[in-house]
Amino acid sequence: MPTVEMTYLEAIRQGLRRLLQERNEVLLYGEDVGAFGGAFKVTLGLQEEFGKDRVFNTPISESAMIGAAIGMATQGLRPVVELQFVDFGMTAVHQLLNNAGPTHYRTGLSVPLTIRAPCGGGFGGGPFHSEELESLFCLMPGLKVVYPAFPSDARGLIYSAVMDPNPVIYLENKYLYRHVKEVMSDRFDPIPLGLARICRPGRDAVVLTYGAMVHEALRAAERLSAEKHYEIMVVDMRTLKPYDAETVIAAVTATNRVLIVHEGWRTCGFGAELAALVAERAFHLLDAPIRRVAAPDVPVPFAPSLEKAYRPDADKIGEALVELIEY
Amino acid sequence: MPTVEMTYLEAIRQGLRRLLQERNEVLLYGEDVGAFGGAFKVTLGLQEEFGKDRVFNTPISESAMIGAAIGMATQGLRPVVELQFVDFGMTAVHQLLNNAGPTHYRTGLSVPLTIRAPCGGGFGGGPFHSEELESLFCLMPGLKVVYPAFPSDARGLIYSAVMDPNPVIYLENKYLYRHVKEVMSDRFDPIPLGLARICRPGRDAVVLTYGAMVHEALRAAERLSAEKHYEIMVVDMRTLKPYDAETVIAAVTATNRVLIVHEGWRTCGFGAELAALVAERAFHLLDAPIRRVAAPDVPVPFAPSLEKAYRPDADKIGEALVELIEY
Amino acid sequence: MSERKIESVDDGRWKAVLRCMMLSRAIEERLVRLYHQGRIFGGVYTGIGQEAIGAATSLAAGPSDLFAPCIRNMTVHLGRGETSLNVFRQYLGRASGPTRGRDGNVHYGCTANGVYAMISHLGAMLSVVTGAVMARRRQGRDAVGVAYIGDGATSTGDFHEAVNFAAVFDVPVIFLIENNKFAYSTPNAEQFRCKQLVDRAQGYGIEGLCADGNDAVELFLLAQDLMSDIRQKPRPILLECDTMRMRGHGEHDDFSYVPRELLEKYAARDPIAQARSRLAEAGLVAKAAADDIELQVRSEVDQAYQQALEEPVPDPADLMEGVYADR
Amino acid sequence: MSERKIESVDDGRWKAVLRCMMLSRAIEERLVRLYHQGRIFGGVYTGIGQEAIGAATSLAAGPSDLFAPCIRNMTVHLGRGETSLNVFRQYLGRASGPTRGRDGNVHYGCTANGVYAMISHLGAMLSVVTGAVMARRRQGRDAVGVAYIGDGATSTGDFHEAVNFAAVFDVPVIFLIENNKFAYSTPNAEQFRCKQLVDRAQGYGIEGLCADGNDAVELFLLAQDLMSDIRQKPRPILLECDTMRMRGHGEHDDFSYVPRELLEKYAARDPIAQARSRLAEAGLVAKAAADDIELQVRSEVDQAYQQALEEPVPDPADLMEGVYADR
Ligand SMILES: Cc1ncc(C[n+]2csc(CCOP(=O)(O)OP(=O)(O)O)c2C)c(N)n1
Ligand SMILES: Cc1ncc(C[n+]2csc(CCOP(=O)(O)OP(=O)(O)O)c2C)c(N)n1
Ligand SMILES: [Mg+2]
Ligand SMILES: [Mg+2]
Repeated sequence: MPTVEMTYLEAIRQGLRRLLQERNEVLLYGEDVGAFGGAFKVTLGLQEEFGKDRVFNTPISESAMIGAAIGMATQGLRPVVELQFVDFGMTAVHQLLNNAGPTHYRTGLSVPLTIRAPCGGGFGGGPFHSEELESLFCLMPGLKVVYPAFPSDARGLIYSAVMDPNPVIYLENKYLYRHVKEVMSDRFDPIPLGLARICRPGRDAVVLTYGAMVHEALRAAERLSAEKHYEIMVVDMRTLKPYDAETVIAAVTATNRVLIVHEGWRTCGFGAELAALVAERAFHLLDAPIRRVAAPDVPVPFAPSLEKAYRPDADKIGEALVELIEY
Repeated sequence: MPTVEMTYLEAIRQGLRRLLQERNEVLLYGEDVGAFGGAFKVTLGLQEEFGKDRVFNTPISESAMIGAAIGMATQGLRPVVELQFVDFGMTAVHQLLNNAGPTHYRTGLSVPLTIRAPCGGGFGGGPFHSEELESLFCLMPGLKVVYPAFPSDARGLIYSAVMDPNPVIYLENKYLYRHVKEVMSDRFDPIPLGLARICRPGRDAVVLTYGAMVHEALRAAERLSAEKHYEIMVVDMRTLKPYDAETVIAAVTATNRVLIVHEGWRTCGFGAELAALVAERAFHLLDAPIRRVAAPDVPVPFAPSLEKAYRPDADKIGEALVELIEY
Repeated sequence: MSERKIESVDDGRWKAVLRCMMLSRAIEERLVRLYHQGRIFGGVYTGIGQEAIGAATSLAAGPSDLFAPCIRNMTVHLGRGETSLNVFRQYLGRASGPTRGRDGNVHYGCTANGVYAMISHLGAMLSVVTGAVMARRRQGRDAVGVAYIGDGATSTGDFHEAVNFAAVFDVPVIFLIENNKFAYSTPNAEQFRCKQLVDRAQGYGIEGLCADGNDAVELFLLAQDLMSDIRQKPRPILLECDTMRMRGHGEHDDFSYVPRELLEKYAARDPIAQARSRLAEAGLVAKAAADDIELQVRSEVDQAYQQALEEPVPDPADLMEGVYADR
Repeated sequence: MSERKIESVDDGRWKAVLRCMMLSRAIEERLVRLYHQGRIFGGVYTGIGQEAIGAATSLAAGPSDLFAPCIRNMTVHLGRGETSLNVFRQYLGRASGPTRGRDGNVHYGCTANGVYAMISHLGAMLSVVTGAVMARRRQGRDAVGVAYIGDGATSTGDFHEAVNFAAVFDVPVIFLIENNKFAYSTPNAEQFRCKQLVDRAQGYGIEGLCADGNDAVELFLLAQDLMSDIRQKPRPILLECDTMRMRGHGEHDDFSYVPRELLEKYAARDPIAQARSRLAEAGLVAKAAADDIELQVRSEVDQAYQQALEEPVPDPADLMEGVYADR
């Protein structure tokens, strides 16, 4: 099979393109996603290819955008809504928590909509363009939450997200958009939601993570392998709700030491849920406390000196791993 | 000192009344809080006593209500905003997460506002009038989150919440409004934010909880004491952010077994944060896995048969405690 | 108002309008009694005195049209074919009801009837029905939508976003403001400053009309005109209906804050009494025929209530079922 | 437009208006250059071509007035007394800057100047300044407010809630819509359907006016009139200013989607050139005097940039400091 090298961003676009090709019920809309291609150019070329009827701009109205998607989804369409930044979805939380999420449970209607939301920092976006809000979405009954770290996963998971009969929050990492490339087949199979992936085997500890931090964890793991001969397993959660508890437990069984890493805030972050899972279901397997490396509970700062201190990275992960292993 | 018997609701009202008396900069507003006294009558009589200038109705505009409070707070007032139900605050999450919370960090301005939000179920409120959303607020940098369980705490904590120089989410439990009474002094001292309280001593296990579940936990503890001679410590967190890690660790040190209980959803609920805290800082003290008793991840159901199955209570807590102790 | 005459509609249709209003009144009067007898779990919110609006508009519509009823719109459910039996099942939280006991009172709908189940968050359903109409029209059906909203709910951001969104995309939805003078305890004067809410139409670049919300006959003729007009030339319309909430916000509310004169004024304009006499005068529904309908609906209500009462409540074992859709 | 004459304002004030616009232009042109030279971290968003609006309104105001500037309002900051030095500190993320490097580019303000630091969520600051004006007036100061908002941001629910809220409480705020024809890549036609945005005023029961946003002289006279009017008789006003965004949304955007004729049309109406010639004709600011100002501001900008450049960036050790206020 022919292969191509693709960025994370291009991979998402390819997934969307295939959905628009194959499925007439797929629509794509949001602020500036039309001819302009969206703030990050993920949808570039799609309006030209599929027409204004399938790919279009909307007014700056996050609540109406998501509300309309609920209406469309319950009538057989599969709307894909782009939030310009995940941060701006906070103006419409009720449409997700109280409308999209509980509709199936309350009424029996299926709500196959997808919200695409660029997340994360590392590029001077400041407090309002860098947030990581996955734990907030994971609280909401009836939603699924996906967060790919690799181009191939991004492509396969967007396909499954859009084809899922439920509302799916599909989180995209802005830092990865152009920083991560992968050589992959130009055809693809959908990747099922709900499955974590062991990106790197290891025996001395496991890092449970997702999004941009998968790459930082892999970097830390390589360094520790070279410098200290520690072998670190890295698990990419990929889907955060419903999450893959079995893979987590298996990883803990194999390593007995757990480090949880995410880019967003520590208190009530998704890492707390993973820690609680492990503490409840794999307590007897642990040789050391469960550690979290996450952002401190401060607004995402703008200045590079501060953002570097704020954002978890391979160095911080490496340090925590050494402490954990040498506990 | 003369004592009175007061409900949880009356205690909140007394706290608000004293604030309005003592502090000219305190204002109280929200939907129907004026002559009507609010949906639950917490503010009944306050407009009559303090005038329309201090206690008033607003249009149904949660975002404008909170935004205006930010403006007032930064100009020296201490606005207290009542959300009719916490659920409806979800239309204005950005005003809390992105505006009230980060303002001090970004600009140096203090934002002494208080959001009062009735929470919780147990009375047939259905999916939109029963939610527990504390973990969502606890994620937000710059906010404090308070959730009293007893009339005396409700009164002392509302005072401290309003006098705090930061935005405080003050969660009130609707079930407790009229179900819980306490005989207490008719004068009171403020209760500082940030301190948990051991409501019941015990040695066999500790229940970490807050809100309505404190009373369910106490009921379970009494039953287990009578039936099985197990002595269960019950810790009421009272403030959820910043939370009292020291009291938690001390409680775990004393009991070695931890059950975390809350009324809201399990996945990414506040209980996950407590579990993560214990798993990180008190791992070596544990004799058994950390357990959580929480609501399952489904929309709060309406029918009594379903809501009873949904909502944690003394029976479910008791069962979990027995399993935990006999682990 | 429409230029067409009452005679242009056949008597069967007029009987249906009358029957719809009478049935709604009979059901709601029964619910009120049951509430005060303590036989209803949760709250009771009625549209007594506002029946004309939902009856006229739902019965003037075509088979593929879509509806987003609000708190006061029992007549929309009935006009679109909901049975009294299902209504009682819903209020009694029966497993056989439209939400299977998972949601309560006004929060139900019926896909086959084109009726959406409202969520409580005021204004949130306006964009949902907008999206649903967009979807149906894309699928080649000539659907129009009607979204009902209270005077108070026009202050929500959601109202604004949805109407603007529909205007931009030329979606044929009637945004029907039911101005019943109060939002819970809050009168129009504390909710908005425009002379009439229809003054908002121009700001969205759409047409606005006022109508007498208690005159079912004129409203029906007007609704027919408007619907056929926007069906051909798709665009939203703002329609403000003058009416009055004749009871409390819910049955727990004694509505002592409502001036008695206002109630008397509108009591003299009761929609059912008015329609009866107008249709009798026009020779379309004789008094005897109307009396017959009245008798029929009363006995239908007795039977429906009795039957619903005997049906089972939800099995707690089903609590977790159907949070996610399978397809 | 105002009936007062240009001569009613002394030449010192006109020089200040001219200087404010020229300084803003000089700073922003420098920022643009720095951005394209890769010397700026984060984005650059300018108000080039829209300087008249902020300059005229901020300089027409009194000392206790309050401002909520938006993306294009450098002239509001400068008009209220912000220094070029502080602006460069902000853009360069310096510890000495108004947000101490914690927030970036347009997200700054100054309490002493009565200027709020915007958050990114469009529309969110409108209610903040409304509440702030309410507070100041309650404290006996005769403050009025000006809230600036783009054409695109008028589609947010927050715009609606805030304007309605201010109308209900008679808060003297000018809601100034800066219609620069585009919201990022989205033209007015895809954002709203009303002929002009000022058509929304009636729906809030407030006055609405249109003005030429590129004519600083007329705008200044109008702003003086409006402010003194609403200062006496408190109420909000909607003011739509016709202008044009002369560059991309930000400097990363080549704005190829903007019709060149539109740019040419407004280039011929450049606010600085227009004000210069009008003031020269009126004999108030001679060409030579204006040239002098031009030279001054250019050298001020050079110095300010150089000085800011030499100042230290934030110390990462301060990352956690000041999330909560102490008082
Ligand atoms: C966003 C939101 N805020 C608050 C509420 C609480 N609430 C429920 S009904 C109501 C009053 C509604 O008044 P109106 O829109 O006039 O409808 P009516 O009840 O008069 O038909 C309020 C404030 C809500 N449901 N949603
Ligand atoms: C609620 C929200 N949604 C989306 C965005 C992303 N965004 C930033 S600026 C912008 C366009 C704003 O256009 P307009 O209001 O016309 O202001 P202009 O840039 O033209 O001055 C958008 C969509 C945002 N900041 N806030
Ligand atoms: Mg009403
Ligand atoms: Mg614009």
